[in-house]
Amino acid sequence: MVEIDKRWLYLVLFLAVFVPMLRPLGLPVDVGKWSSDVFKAVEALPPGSVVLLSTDFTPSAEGEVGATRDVIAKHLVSRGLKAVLVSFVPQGVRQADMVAAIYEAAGKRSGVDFVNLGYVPGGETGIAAFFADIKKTCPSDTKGVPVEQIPLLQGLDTIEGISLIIQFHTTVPGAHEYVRQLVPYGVPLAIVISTGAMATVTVYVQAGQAVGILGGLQAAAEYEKLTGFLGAATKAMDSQSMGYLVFISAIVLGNVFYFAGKRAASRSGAAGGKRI
Amino acid sequence: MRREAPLILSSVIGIVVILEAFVQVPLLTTIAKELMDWVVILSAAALCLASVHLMRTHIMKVSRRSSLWLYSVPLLVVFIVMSGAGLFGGTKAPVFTWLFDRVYAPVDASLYGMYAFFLLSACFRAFRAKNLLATALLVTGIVVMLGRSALGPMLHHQFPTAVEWIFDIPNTAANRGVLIGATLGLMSASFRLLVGIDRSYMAGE
Amino acid sequence: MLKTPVLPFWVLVGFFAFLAFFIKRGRRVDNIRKISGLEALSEAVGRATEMGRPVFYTPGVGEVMVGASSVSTMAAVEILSYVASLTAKYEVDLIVGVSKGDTYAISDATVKQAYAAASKPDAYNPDMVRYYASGYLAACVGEFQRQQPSTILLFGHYTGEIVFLAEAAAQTGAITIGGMERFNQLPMMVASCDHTLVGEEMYVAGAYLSGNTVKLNCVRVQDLWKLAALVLFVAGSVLATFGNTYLVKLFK
Amino acid sequence: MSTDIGVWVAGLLTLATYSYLYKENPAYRLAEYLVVGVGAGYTLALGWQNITAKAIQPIQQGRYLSLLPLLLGVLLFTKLSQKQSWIARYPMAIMVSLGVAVSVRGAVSANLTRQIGATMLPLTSTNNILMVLGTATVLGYFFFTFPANKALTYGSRVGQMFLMVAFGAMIGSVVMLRIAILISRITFVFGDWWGILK
Repeated sequence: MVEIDKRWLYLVLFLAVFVPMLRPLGLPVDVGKWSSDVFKAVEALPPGSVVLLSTDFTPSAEGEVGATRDVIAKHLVSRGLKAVLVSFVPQGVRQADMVAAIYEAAGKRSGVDFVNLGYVPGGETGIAAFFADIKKTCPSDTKGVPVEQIPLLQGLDTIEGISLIIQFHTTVPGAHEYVRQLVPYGVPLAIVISTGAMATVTVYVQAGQAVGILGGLQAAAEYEKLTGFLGAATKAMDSQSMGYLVFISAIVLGNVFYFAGKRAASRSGAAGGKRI
Repeated sequence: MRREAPLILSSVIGIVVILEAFVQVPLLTTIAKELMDWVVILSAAALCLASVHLMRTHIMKVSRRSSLWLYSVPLLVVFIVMSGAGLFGGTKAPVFTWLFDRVYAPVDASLYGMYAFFLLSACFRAFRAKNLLATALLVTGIVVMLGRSALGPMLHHQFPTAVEWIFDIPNTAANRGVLIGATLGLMSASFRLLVGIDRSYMAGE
Repeated sequence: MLKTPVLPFWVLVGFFAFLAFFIKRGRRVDNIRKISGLEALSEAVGRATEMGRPVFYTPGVGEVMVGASSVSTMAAVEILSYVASLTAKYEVDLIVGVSKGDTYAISDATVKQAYAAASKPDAYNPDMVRYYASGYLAACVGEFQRQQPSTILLFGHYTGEIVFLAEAAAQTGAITIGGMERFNQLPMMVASCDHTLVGEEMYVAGAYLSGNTVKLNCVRVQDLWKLAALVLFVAGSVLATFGNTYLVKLFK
Repeated sequence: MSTDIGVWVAGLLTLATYSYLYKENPAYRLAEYLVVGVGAGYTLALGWQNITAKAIQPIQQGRYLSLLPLLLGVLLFTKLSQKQSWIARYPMAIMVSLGVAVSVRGAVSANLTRQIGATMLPLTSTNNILMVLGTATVLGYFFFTFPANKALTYGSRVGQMFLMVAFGAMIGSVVMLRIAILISRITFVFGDWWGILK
């Protein structure tokens, strides 16, 4: 059997992952329906509309939905949309800060163009209270400014003043609680979620309770393509795709070598066959 | 007696803990709760024993200058510094966290990052269409890889659906079959361990 | 007095009663299906003897005292006992790599016992069972390269590291035999090892290797109950097809 | 490029670890021995915390029952002696029993009865039929003591097929995760440390 030194395989895999990080290849990203639905929902909003970003995710989900957070924030800024930031998970406040940073970097002002209302405890009950009366549930923003002095919140009493909700689901409370509590209000909801948990929320799109889903890094890359803000997700997708190609080529090559030199295969003959 | 007494004692303890899961008796719950604390203490004691063993082995290596003894020196140094800092300064001591973050964590994370290379090597060797079974492994492996990457949908839009199906049906079925068998095996082994049929760690005299 | 659901309790009691009955009756059990991984085990130790290279054994990363891994770790310890008796008999070097304190204590006692039982207590050496703590993976793969064992045996409870461990073992050219019960990591072992004991096979290993009638009777009971489980869920499915959900509710 | 010594130590150890991919060498060995030492010290410190919290503090507060497990723990150390090592059988037997008991009490319901119940599906769709058939044949593969017959042979053959499909699928599905982790490691070395990547 033809033996290749496995170290060549390692080198090829390393390069396949590393090179796209240096120089993104811009491999075509196939945009799914759910991602484009979210994109369209944002595009359809007239400038000046208020979007609620509920960053209910912990740092451990950063790799999966962090890129989505960034590209959505950039998209909102570019469309001139205002953002109310809130989190129902304690660690989510830091994520909201990162959205705020993107707004600030674009010269937007806290209190006028965006506001970070911080953490709201209480899980699903907290969500219900927030929907019913935003200002009562959050007496001040994270900078300590009382809600009465925040221009953005004037005229915004219940969740009905919000044009679109973008919720980052990774834990409890999350999308399920949102969907349940949103029933009386009918505000459109978009869900950002990790790939692994996607299957649990697809029913909401089918039932019309959510406008779309952005699942994992793949969706972030799709959104980056839609908006033109190419970033971390696009790069990572290139690396991922090239990595996959290496794996598949290795398997094909392994088989080619195997059939080319079948006779000499006796030693590692057990490999891949019936070995359980 | 040296064999039977510990066995009988431990069997009783085991049965109490098992019963507590199924029977509603307050006394049993109290005892079982107490025993659960024993788990923590005993496993910590075993850890101490293992650590003593570790130190003894490496001190021996250094004193006998046996092969690789030179590496045992840094091992002993970091072990003593780390456990000393942990014991006296608590787990928030700066030395403790520095060694953890700057020595342990990067090596651990790097090993974790190396899995990809070894998975590649395993795929290269194992995914060979030698017979029907191996071909089944190969084909599903490739289908899933394609379906989970951005490449699959480019080839055919049904790829992700096919992957979902493989996980929902054949994978779940196989998982269940293995699980039911393995659980019966586990129950049987537990019985043997509890009544002392399997006692390789203390058989003989 | 019983907590709901009560079914698991009666299943457990019934199963233990069956075991006790079959053990008491003590009939011989023949026709054991061949398990290639276990057949290969003594051969693999024999190979180590011929090559004069050590056997490396690891009972995994499981803890004896943690529920999720306890029994599979103890099953690995049973196999270790058999392997240690062989290495004692053939006077082959044995290295046992462990990562947890309690597993270390039990493994060490087991190896010591096995050497004593083989009348080679002097051949036992405390350095045989090595405690690597959380440096387990790094240390195991390091030892693979340095010691070049002729046989590497991986049994017990593993998590993600198995893909690295098993493949690094295979790359040394050693005969590798593995066994575990966790389904989601099993495939990596199957991909890399020469032989793999899947799920229940690992729990049967002790009986299979020892040929002990008592233990084989336990395997017999497992088989009967497996058959019962099979009949039950097929019956439940057929009933459900015709709208009768009695069994489905019972097993919920 | 970073000027933080901590990043340098971490970075050098990262490279030392990756050098294993080429071959086992002194740099890797040093990283290996260091990680064993630090890891053992770390777990020991945590273990000690547990002993303090679960035994020593309660005893100081007059809960003398906690002396019992502590004593058992101390008895474990008789293993180190030649003559008295039989005493260690008490703690060891108890350790095994406790672990096994905790293990088996949870397994019956979650992994046996509920799995059997979940497999009872109305045989009205191809998927349901495949599910029942798959579970049955895979289970059939694990019959050890029945005399060989045709049904068993063919059944377990089909079961093996299901197993292989499942194994292939799982191997395929971890590829993405493994690559993602590799990406984050490369980002650390070339981004945080060397500053080549942004």
